[in-house]
Amino acid sequence: MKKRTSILGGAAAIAATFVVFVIPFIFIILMAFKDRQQSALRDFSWPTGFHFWENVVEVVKTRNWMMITAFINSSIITVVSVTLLVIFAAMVGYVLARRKTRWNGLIEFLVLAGLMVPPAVVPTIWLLQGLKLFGTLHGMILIEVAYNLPFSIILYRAFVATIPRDLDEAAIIDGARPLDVFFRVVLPLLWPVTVTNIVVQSVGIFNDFTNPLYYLPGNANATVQLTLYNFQSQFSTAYNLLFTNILLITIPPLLVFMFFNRQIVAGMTAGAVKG
Amino acid sequence: MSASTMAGTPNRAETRAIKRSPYPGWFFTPAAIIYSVLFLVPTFASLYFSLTRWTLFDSEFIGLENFAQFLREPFLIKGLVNTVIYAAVTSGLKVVVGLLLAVMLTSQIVGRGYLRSVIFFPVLVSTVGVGITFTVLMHPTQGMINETLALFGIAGPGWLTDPNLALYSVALVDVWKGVGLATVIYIAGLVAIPQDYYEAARIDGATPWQNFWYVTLPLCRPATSTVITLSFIGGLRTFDLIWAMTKGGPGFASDTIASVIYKQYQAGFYGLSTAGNVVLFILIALLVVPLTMFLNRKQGHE
Amino acid sequence: MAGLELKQLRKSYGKVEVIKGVDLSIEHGEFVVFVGPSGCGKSTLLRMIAGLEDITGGELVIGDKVVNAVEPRDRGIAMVFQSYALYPHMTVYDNVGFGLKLARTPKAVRDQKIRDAARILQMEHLLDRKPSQLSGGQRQRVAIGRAIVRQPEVFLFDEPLSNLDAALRVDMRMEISKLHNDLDATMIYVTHDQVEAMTLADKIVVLDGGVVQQVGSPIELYKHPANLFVAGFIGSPKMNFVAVNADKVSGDTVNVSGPDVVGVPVALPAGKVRPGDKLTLGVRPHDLVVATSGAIVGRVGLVERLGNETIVNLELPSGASWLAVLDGDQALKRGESLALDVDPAKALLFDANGLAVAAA
Amino acid sequence: MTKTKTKLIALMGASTLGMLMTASAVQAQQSGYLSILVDNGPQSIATMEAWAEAYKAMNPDVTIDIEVRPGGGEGDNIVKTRLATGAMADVFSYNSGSLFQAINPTQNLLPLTNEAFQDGVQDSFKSVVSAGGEVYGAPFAPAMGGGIFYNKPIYEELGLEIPTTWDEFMANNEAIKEAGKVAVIQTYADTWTSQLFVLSDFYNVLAEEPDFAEKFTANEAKFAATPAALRGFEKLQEVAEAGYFNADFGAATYADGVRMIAMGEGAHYPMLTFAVGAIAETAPDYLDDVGFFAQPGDSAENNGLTTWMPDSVYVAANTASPDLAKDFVAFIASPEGCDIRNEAVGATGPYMVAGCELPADVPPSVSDMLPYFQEGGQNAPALEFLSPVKGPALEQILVEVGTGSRDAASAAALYDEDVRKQAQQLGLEGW
Repeated sequence: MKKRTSILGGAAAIAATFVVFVIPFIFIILMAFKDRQQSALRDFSWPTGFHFWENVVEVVKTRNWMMITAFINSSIITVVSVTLLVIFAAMVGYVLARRKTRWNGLIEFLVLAGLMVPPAVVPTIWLLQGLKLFGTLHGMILIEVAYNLPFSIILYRAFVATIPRDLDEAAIIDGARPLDVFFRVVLPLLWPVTVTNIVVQSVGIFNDFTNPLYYLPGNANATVQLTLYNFQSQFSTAYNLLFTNILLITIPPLLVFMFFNRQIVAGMTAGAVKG
Repeated sequence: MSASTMAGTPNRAETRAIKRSPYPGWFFTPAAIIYSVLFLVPTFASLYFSLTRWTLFDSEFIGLENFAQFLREPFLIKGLVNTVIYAAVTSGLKVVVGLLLAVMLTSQIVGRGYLRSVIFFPVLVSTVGVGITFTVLMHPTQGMINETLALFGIAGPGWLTDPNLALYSVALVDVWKGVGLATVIYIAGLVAIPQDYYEAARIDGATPWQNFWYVTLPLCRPATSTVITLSFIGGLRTFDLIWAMTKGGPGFASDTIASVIYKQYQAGFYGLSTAGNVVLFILIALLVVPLTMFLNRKQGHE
Repeated sequence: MAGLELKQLRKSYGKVEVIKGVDLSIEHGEFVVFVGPSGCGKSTLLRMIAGLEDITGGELVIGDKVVNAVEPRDRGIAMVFQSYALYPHMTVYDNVGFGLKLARTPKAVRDQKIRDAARILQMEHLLDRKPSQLSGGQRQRVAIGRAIVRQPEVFLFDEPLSNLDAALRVDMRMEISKLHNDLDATMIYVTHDQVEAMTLADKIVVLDGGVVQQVGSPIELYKHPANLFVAGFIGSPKMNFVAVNADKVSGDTVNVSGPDVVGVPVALPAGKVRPGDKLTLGVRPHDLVVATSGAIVGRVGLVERLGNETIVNLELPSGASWLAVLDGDQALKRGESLALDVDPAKALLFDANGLAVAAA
Repeated sequence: MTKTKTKLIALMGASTLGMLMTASAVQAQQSGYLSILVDNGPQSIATMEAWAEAYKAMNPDVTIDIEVRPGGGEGDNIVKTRLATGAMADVFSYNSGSLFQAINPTQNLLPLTNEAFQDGVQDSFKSVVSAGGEVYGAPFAPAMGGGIFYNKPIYEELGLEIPTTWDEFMANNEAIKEAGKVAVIQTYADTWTSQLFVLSDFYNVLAEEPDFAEKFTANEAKFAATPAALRGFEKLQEVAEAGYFNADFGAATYADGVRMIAMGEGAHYPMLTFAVGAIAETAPDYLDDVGFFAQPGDSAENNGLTTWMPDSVYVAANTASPDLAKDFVAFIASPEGCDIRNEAVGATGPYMVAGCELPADVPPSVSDMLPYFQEGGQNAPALEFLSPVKGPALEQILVEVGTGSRDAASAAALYDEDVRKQAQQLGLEGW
């Protein structure tokens, strides 16, 4: 009997989530298969002809294959900045959790402030200019690191607290220098929360729209979210291409998700929840 | 022979330990440099610029006039109220829906893997993409939502075009997109609850409802406070989705502080916009700091 | 070869002083046990020796070198933690070899040393496992193996057996003892369990409140505790205490009486106490014998009959409660009255400051 | 001054033309690299790409990189930011008139006053891309009018006449509504489209208050306090209250509006004439079904068109290759450039460059507009070309009027407040 209720409940849940969560995605996919005339109607209908491949080709070819450049740029920005974020945030979270000094209060305040204070765009651009980083991938990467550090630090600090200090000390006795302790003992043990960080931050950075818009002008520097602008203009809208574009740029996060799906919860377990 | 107690000559030659800490402060440096240069410095610079009339090309010091002007903005009060409503509605719904989904997903329900994936997936999709999609779906006459409602003889509202509804529609989409993260946080919180408590409760004859109310709810409070804090701050700062869906409209009906700030920025009122940033920061601090203190104190009491 | 010298060692956290000037010298090859209740500072002292805690004041000498400012890795020590502190992401092999790897020991040498250590501890079959796949005793062995492989001058053990069940604890105790004999190394061992201390130690250091209460061999401590604290801490079951006055001093015997005892004779050299002195009488439960009309009379409470001996809970007239361990099986009934006698040579007296009124 | 009479077709002497041609013939072939920033309207991109291709064909050693920016307010931001940080492309397109004044042209742009091609550019255009006595731009597109597109088949079906007064317009609307059709299309998903009733009414404002622009700039005239200026707001309110709008006016987009007017899903669509290009692109078969008339005023005698100067192309002051950039701009502003544009996106209105011809078969919506520009036609520039003051919130305020949540009078008052803020920002006298 219990079994039956669980099956019934499951079926109901599957049906409900299908309507709420899956249908919008099916809609995106259907739109991506339509031609321009049909897509302009924006209805949930079967495509009259399958134009998906044409749409993809058109989207990819637009503006001198900008989509390809954008994918390369976005990948570089995402991979490099997430790598830096993971290492730097873990280092801060580690020392912050382990070493109690009178600076801790200030550091924690700054971290929290970073979570809350909206960034000041124009002064930042000036600064990047002065550092010769404006409009470069390097600059963009550093910006993403700076803006996302607080969240990562908070996750890491909470997780480090769950790793027994004995392990650090055992390593110290074993002759480990601080960098050895961190890279060989602590960082590997932070893997679950690192996965959480990788998933949340890479998705956030890959999907970041506003920051590249400001800090990364120039065709050669386009990112995937900016490609949406090619099709969503003020004057005319090609919905089939727009949705093809949305579909294409959703693929990388989907891959990340499939890759780390099982491990996402584990990282949250000790990380975010004990925060 | 006899036992010695506290014998020996005191050796006053104190050797200063100059041993280095195993947790060196320089671990902070890479993060600190990036964060200070690219975040703190511009933020402090913006404090100055908020006191100027700034055309980007040159700035003129005008004292607090920007703040006076910003607070005179005809729609600022509405924007303030909207911001708080939006943050409260989204974080509240994420807590309730996220917890319910998490309870469901940690129970012995069929299709758990599917459900978990499907609920989490929207978190990964670009906000702008989601905004565009739902703007289309929520179209008052041709949108799929209202067309479906029409099949049942219900005249759907103008989700994004009715000034009284637009803000809530966007908030719903925000929940749709963000509830997956809340659910995952809750799942993590729930699996961390030792089974002993449930067993003890079962022996005490607790109903499933009592189980939820007296065991699950109190014991996943850390998860709750994480969800609330993250989504509340996110809600106060929210911009992408509102901008992608309504641009603060119709008229000014779904303006939040962030969108008001952005419009000032767009119009070229950089000093004014920067002053708005400062106002937003103050609002966040005023709401979030007491909120976190409240959540943490409650935690301490357990 | 390394002995240790602790000279007025101090440790404070802010204003709170937790180690209040410890002087101690440890010979090479000695097995020293720090014992005391929790919070007495024994672990802190051990961690100061390890280099995990900074030394606030005084000097620590290992071998012939002051090591206050020396990094732990250069102190020639190895440590076994209460939690074992095995690296969960490494196999047993890597756990044991981690220190060697950090020291850039050549691979072949490293492999040899790891396998030697594994053989000594009979855990060669475990080398490929992860710590999570090991039982408590096996983890303990790995932790010890990790220490052995470093070939330290000094082994430090921080309550290494407290996470094991009773039977395993006895086994491991013997193994550690055997290891000490085989390795000929100095070992410092922290425990709150005085049985471990008694069985393992060449020398016991009793600590309380950050102060060394007494240093000595196990039997010395048992027979001649320096003060009330040591007397109460060493020996199981605990020593019985009762407040008394000196009645009559005659030669090398003092008669003491109190609310619960009448005219108990205690062997004591002349001149140590005078009549009327307020003292505390201490008698170990094993040193009480049944008498027809003894110095101590009380009502029988709980009786534990173990066959070879009988443990009796005795309620004295003042309400205080004593334990007596009587030879053989004694069929005592709850509530009946029981009289006990004390062997004058085994009774101890403590003065008003709690210090032993020494017998010799 | 009330009306700027502009003459469409070349009165220009043959000498000017000849000079232009020789100039480009004599000039040596260009070489180098040119970056271009253009807004992301499909016609803008298509035109710019066509120009670049043609130019590269003539100068094989030139490489051109076209970069796209968003339009609207976001685009304004990008342009300002990139100018301020010296990261602007060599050549870029941007608005003329008040928005041009806001990008600090004297500091950020390269003067083009003495370039030979300027001889062929109409003075009325030069005046809206000039600052501090220098001319900075060249026309990017033809001139535009702001008025009302109408669907011809509906007019024929119902036997309606082109209205010359507001009352006639409203009567037409009533008839259309009674016939069960949508009388007026509004598309508030793209909020900027809400402004047309007010902005296109400016010819009528000037007809009654010839010095409104000057007084407005000097903080002496207000929308709320000037009945003629308030009329635009009232007209929108009247149309809204009469229920003439399409059902989905709140969610419809500009693209929807273009489709609806072309396909007869609505009878009137107030819009700028550049929409002709969009109609040609999305519904080419229906191009001939769309006509155009100026927004009627209250008197039939004085019926004229509010005109918009086209966007302009500018050269950034810090360009690395000023000569190449100028040469390319000259190419855009040549009759050849116009021909390439006609080829690429079709004709949408009268050119601002001497020697530029419209093809013979212009769509009716364009031919309906031309008389206003010709000799004897009546037109007046939009307010944004006569005054640097333009409040940023007009579109939202008008959406409120259109959705019935605000009345015309309070909307005008609110807009005056919005304007004050912007004027202060510009540091104008008297605010």
